[in-house]
Amino acid sequence: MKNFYDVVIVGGGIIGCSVAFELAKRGRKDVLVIEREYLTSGATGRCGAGIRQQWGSVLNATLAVESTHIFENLEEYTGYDRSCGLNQGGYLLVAYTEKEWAQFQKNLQVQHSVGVDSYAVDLDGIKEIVPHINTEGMLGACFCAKDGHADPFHCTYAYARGAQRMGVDIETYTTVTGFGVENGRISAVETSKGTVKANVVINCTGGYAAQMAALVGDELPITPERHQILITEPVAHIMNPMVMSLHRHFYVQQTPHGSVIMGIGDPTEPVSHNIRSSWQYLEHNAWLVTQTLPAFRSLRVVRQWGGSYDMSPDRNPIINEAADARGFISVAGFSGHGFMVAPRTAILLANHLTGQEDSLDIQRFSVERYETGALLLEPSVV
Amino acid sequence: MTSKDNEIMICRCEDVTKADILQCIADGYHTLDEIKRVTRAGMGPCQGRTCRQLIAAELAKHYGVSMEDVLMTTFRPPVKPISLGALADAYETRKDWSLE
Amino acid sequence: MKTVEILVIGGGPAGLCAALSASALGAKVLIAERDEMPGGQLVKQTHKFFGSEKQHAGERGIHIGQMLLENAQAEPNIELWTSSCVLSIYEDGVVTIEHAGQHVKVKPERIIIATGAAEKFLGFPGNDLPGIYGAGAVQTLMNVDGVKPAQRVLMVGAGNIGLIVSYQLKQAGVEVEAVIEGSSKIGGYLVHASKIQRAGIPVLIKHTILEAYGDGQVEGAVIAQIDECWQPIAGTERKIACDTICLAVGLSPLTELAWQAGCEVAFIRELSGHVPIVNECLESTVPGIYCAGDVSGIEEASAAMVEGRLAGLCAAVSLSYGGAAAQTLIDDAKQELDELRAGSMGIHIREGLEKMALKSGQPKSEDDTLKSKSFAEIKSTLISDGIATADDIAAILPTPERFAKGPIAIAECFQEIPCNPCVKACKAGAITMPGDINDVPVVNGALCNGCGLCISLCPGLAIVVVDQTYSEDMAIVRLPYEYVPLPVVGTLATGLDREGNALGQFEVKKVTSGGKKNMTYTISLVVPKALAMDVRGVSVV
Amino acid sequence: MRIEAHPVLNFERGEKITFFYNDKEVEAYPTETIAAALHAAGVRKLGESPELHRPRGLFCAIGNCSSCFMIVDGEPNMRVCVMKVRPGIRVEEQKGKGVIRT
Repeated sequence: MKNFYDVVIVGGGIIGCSVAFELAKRGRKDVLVIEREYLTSGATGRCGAGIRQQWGSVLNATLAVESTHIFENLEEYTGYDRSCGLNQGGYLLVAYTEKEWAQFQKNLQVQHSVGVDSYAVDLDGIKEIVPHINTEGMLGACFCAKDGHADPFHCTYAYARGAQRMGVDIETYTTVTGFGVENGRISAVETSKGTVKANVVINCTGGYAAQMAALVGDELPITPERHQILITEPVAHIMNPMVMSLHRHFYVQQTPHGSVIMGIGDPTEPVSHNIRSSWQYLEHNAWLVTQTLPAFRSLRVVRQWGGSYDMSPDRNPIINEAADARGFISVAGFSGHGFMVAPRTAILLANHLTGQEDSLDIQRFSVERYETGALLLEPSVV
Repeated sequence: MTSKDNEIMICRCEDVTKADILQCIADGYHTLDEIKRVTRAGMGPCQGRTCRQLIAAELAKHYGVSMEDVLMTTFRPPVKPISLGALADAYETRKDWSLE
Repeated sequence: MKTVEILVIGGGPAGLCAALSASALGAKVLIAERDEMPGGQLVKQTHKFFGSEKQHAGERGIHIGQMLLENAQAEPNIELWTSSCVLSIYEDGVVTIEHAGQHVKVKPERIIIATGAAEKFLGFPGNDLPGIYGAGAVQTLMNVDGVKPAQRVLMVGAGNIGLIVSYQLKQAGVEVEAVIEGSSKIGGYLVHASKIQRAGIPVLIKHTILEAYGDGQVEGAVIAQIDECWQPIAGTERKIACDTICLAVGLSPLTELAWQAGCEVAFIRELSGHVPIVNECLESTVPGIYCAGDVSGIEEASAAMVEGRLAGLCAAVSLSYGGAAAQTLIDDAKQELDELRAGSMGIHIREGLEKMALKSGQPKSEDDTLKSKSFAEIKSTLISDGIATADDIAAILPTPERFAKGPIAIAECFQEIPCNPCVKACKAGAITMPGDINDVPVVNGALCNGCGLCISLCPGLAIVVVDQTYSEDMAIVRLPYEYVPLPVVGTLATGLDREGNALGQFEVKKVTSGGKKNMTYTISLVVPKALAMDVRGVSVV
Repeated sequence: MRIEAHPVLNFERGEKITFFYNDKEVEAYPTETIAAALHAAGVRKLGESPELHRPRGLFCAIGNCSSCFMIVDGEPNMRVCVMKVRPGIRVEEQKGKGVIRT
């Protein structure tokens, strides 16, 4: 680790590593990634590993579509010699209420406007896609065959190894304790392995982003929220798509490895950094999913864990440069879907930092939107 | 790396051989957590009980440190796999309607 | 949700003893045992236990297991759930158990983790072939299910488990090709090594397994000698035809629940792996959670029972049961543990516990008597193969005058191990140990009348009686015997030396049973006087 | 092969029962686990490993590892080393990942 870098990225998840890669690819190679533990030790390595284009806001749908194109050949794109585990089995978003069903129709319009080939299916259509599903109480569903699953570990390491090959340094098991700011500009990062001078610091620490930003006086409306998740033992393939219900707050998907991952959202979950597991969650998730997929009753849970969603008020990412510390840019607030939009977000930020054009307007992701009210409302977050 | 390393099984649950582990270390992964996520060693039904010691020993040997210094992964619940059906039935008996 | 004062996780030796000592002080205890049959390791330990009679030394593990279980079942303060596996300890103190097929929640005030340990796995080519087992699996097949586990076995590891399971295989009529051990000396008790050498099972130190081979299952193994850095020496490779390979290369504590509960866990080599850090009262770094038995450091089952008792007492006292009397019980248990660990075999345990004490912030300096104690260093090759040399024997050989007076007991027990049933067995007080139970037994020729009671009571089967006065040129050797079939009085049986070599066919003079529970027979063989100090085994097969 | 005579143990095995292994009838005793009964019948290979389909048999015998996974009465991933045998149950080799009934 040198004592000066052009860019220091704090956070070794999918965002940090993809930004490092995209910067190096654009010639800004003097980059250091600092990770508190090991790469993917944060939310990236704890997420449900789904990739989805069926969003309700144009911005998210755009980020997701273009990210999926990158996921489709990430190995080649980064020169990674292992598989990134992409499996496009589709997402089946089931609707249980009229209100939800109506929202889905609106979402389809948004999605079609950005080239997502998603479509509505009736109960028979649902049965065709997942024959053993219990459609009781369902009104219909939306499906997109290009949605699916990717391996968060391998995708992150693909970006990290790619970045390292272009000269990026990565320091794991290194904690950031503070920042240096000189006349309104970020100047240094204080770490457990010494101080590093920097022109630009990118804060992609997920649930801890607000805390990090506060160290340079930047107020970010990002709050950590525990989401719990479990995985079962592997079995032979019996379900292609991710099945998700926003109304009943659950998602469930069989991975290429054969194990089934599932999780639920808990509206009563308090804001906190606690990501420990609970038995209440385990029973509730099992009950919810087996109501809809009774065949899964015989599946055994092998492991449960928790992770933090970095929630933003409108459930959309925040890309914000600190007013009192120019060059300190936070990239967080993905509200649980950071993994699936990371590839395109990284390109957006890298273009911004290397003065290149980008079809998306990065300013729309800043915190001003909360004052101006031009919110980027995202209705479909589980 | 001897020729027989791909015949030495380290993780019986996920079929991860010593050759896979050594390749991982050679690629620059240097903790059990990283090796687990790249090779799935330790993610199977026995949750690493059988393989974590062997992988830790390989890491200790490779980096010339003692086993005391090898950072171990923690164990997550449950200790033994349990069916979703049993969990769902338990929820049914104490159903907490507040979430409905 | 069920609440309980003390939840004991694991119904093995440590768990049962913890429940018994805590309930005796009045605490309400729930034991959760994942197997159908409580007793943990005890249910398959058919050999006699070491230690002192406070730890039921001289009794067989299976009987100790039954006795502890009966006591627990008779104790009203103890509720015992079998086939109930504890799945998790959660942040809110709730423990989930798979009991009767259901996901049951229990809220205990105290938890005693007594989950024991499991066999370590070993990396060598072909190590996942069917036919390769942890030694415990073979013991289960043999001693619990009554199934003959193999025809021909290669045992990997000469610690107590490797030696004892080899002996038990022989008892079950299975051929053991060899016991191989990587280090330069035998890890287990030498008396166990002597037992299997006498039965013709070679113990090969500085050997390792290079690979296992076979089409779909084990057909053989390749072993080789290794140098000090454990590297195979070219040219010493040897094929061993066998259908089973037993791994007895050490145990790893089963610490998953301690990790889950947030207890500090650290690697301590002397305690053979990652163990939860506990203080003197066996309380972990998470208040209210205790760890006892192999889970917090691999030792013999006798130590596990005393640790269980100690943890049970401390947990009950922390719930204000027991009062002043409990403190003496706690001190007794601590004293018993120190005694069990005071011998040469306990050195590495004491070093491990010193590290544990440092990590738990209670550095305890070992009392100097123990530190300064010198141990009878075994210089001869006995330490590497379990076969007493002429010099070893000479050191304990009775004088010709004593031999002339009549039968005398000879204790070929040269190692300082925590064990004293022979002292208690001798009605004439002829067997003594100067210091504590770790000392080597000394037979006082003047007091010993050669009655032979000690032969069938020695857990290591290390005592024989030699009567040089039987006749002009013949002597009687009385040997312990635990095989089938029994030799028949009046017929001939093969006399074996300490390496299992046949020394000839000798008349079976007498066959006496040690008693229904003891189950060790004493066989009297008529042998030429010159062989009286060589015949140490008998076989009829 | 069962142990007939033993110097220390005597095995009260109870009434002989039969169950099915790969549709062949196998004799056993109710006190035995499925793994032990198969072992006594000379069956060492219980299945194949999930990814590389290497032959797998009994290993730890205390329900810790996944080496003895078999299909019992149609349900996969059953640890037969800690499951008692019952009359008439159908036990099959599990070659790789188990198939659950939908």
